[in-house]
Amino acid sequence: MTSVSELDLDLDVFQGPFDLLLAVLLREEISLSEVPLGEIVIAYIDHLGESGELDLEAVTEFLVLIAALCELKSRLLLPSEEGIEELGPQEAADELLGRMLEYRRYSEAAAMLSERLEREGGVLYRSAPLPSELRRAALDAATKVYEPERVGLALGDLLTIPPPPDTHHIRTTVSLQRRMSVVRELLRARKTLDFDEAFGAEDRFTQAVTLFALLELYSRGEATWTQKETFGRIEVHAQ
Amino acid sequence: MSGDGLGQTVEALLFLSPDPVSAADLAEAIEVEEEAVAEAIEGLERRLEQNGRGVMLRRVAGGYALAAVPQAEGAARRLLARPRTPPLTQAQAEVLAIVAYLQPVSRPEVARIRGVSSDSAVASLTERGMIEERGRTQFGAVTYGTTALFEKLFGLSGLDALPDPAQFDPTPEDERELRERLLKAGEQRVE
Amino acid sequence: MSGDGLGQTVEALLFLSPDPVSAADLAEAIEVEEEAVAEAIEGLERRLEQNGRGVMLRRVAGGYALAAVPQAEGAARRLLARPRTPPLTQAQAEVLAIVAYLQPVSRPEVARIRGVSSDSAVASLTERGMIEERGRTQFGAVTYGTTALFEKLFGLSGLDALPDPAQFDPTPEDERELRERLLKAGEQRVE
Repeated sequence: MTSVSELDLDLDVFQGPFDLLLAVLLREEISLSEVPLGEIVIAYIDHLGESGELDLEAVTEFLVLIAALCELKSRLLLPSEEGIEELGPQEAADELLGRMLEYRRYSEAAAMLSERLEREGGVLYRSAPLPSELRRAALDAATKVYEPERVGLALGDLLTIPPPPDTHHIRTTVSLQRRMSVVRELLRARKTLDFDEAFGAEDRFTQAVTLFALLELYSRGEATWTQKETFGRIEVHAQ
Repeated sequence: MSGDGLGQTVEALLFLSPDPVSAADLAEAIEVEEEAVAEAIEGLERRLEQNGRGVMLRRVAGGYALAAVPQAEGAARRLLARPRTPPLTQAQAEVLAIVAYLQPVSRPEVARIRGVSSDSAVASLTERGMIEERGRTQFGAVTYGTTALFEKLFGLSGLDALPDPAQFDPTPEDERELRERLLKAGEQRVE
Repeated sequence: MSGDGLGQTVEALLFLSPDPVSAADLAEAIEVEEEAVAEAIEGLERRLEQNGRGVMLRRVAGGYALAAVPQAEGAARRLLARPRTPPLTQAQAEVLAIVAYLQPVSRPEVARIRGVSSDSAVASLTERGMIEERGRTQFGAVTYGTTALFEKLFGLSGLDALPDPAQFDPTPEDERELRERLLKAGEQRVE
């Protein structure tokens, strides 16, 4: 379980479940300004690590709650010009509730959109250049509307090597880029390869990263693969 | 131009145009009144349905467009090697919902509602052509709105065809339950 | 598949395809015999004529295609014979830059350089007539180049009038070939 109600806290000012902390805060038995929110986040991340599973809904609930606490706390610490507006427990609860309801509305709308895209995915429109006589007429009517610098700047963006992602907190032993290069190299030599034959001798982690490299190559349109049955041979094809 | 001839011309224009065309633009191009176009469109829609045709009329993105009938999808994907639009990730779907209903809306506002930073979902939705920059708030944050492609991909005749978001809100009972859950632990502590 | 259903699918495929399609390719995509397709095509041709439709069947080298009826030509010119020039999105500008500077360039290469599949940007630039198919690589991937319309819309007297890439180059001291450098940069662009 990764539910927030399962999260036990051991802070200087409070020991007990997160749910209870919320209620205690709402009843103003502890001042929010004394609660180290960062420690709660770290405790929750540890809690996630221990449970070994990720219930996205529960995690999101936690995030919404902690975000609301952050905002309330920042309001306490940074008084507005008119002075601090004291939130009573009832008002604070309402505010928290309002947040949760607002989030829930859009997460339901998100499900509706996903379902709709899936349904509409079967509707295909024509995508074709205009017939040649219309194209000729369009060419005659054309005048300069774009600045050539626009493509020049875009080229400059593409030539810029992006900074490597910040991964100092992860000890990487196998690099995704390097695995992509290895697969590319092999596919250049022969158009098709057998995953087990090519990578079966590698350790599990390398195999996993190689599989991830394949996904990346697929999303770039460079390679596809086929697997006829579960646990069957995986054949990788250059595109 | 006779009623039939008008329907024919409308169909030809919708066939040629890569984007949905509004009744006003059709009327201007054909040089007839908009009401006549509206009538011709209804006639066209009816005929396409009745005659078991391979194309159908769709009202999307503020205009009209022809689309292939869904039963041809499998064969069409084999012939044209066109992949299906990949599904939305959970994060993308949430951001898209917020942008669709609240546009123009800024990234910080999206993050406030979702409770997480949404930069990468915003970037992929932009790349996928579903949302685009609209302007800036008075504090300089970029605002976003949905595109015509969004309406086309989701089969919406316009933004007003989106369902009322209030229908996603919990029932008053559910709301009460949530509220009680928030205060419950505190009550226990009092005992 | 019933005779009628087959006619419907054939029509849908001809409607979707930007190029003429042979009976053999249709048969393979629909997974039926070629004779059945030939028969369905004849039926389709007859129905299109009889029902006063806006499209007609054309037999051209390479197979069959649908085309708009000639009587719609005047209206089609008024609606479509002017370039569509909405502002370019970043994705479109990048695809255009790659195609302009490297042409001919294949779709997988474009995706490799940008680090994401760029199908929708390629499709809209093709629809707008700024890029077009040029041929195929030895592995069968379609290659693209820019069109005369592209040069006119950017006010270029020719491709050699494109801005010098060195002007926009973040590392002008790098002397490797442009294509090679773009591909290298693209490989670092893991999403």
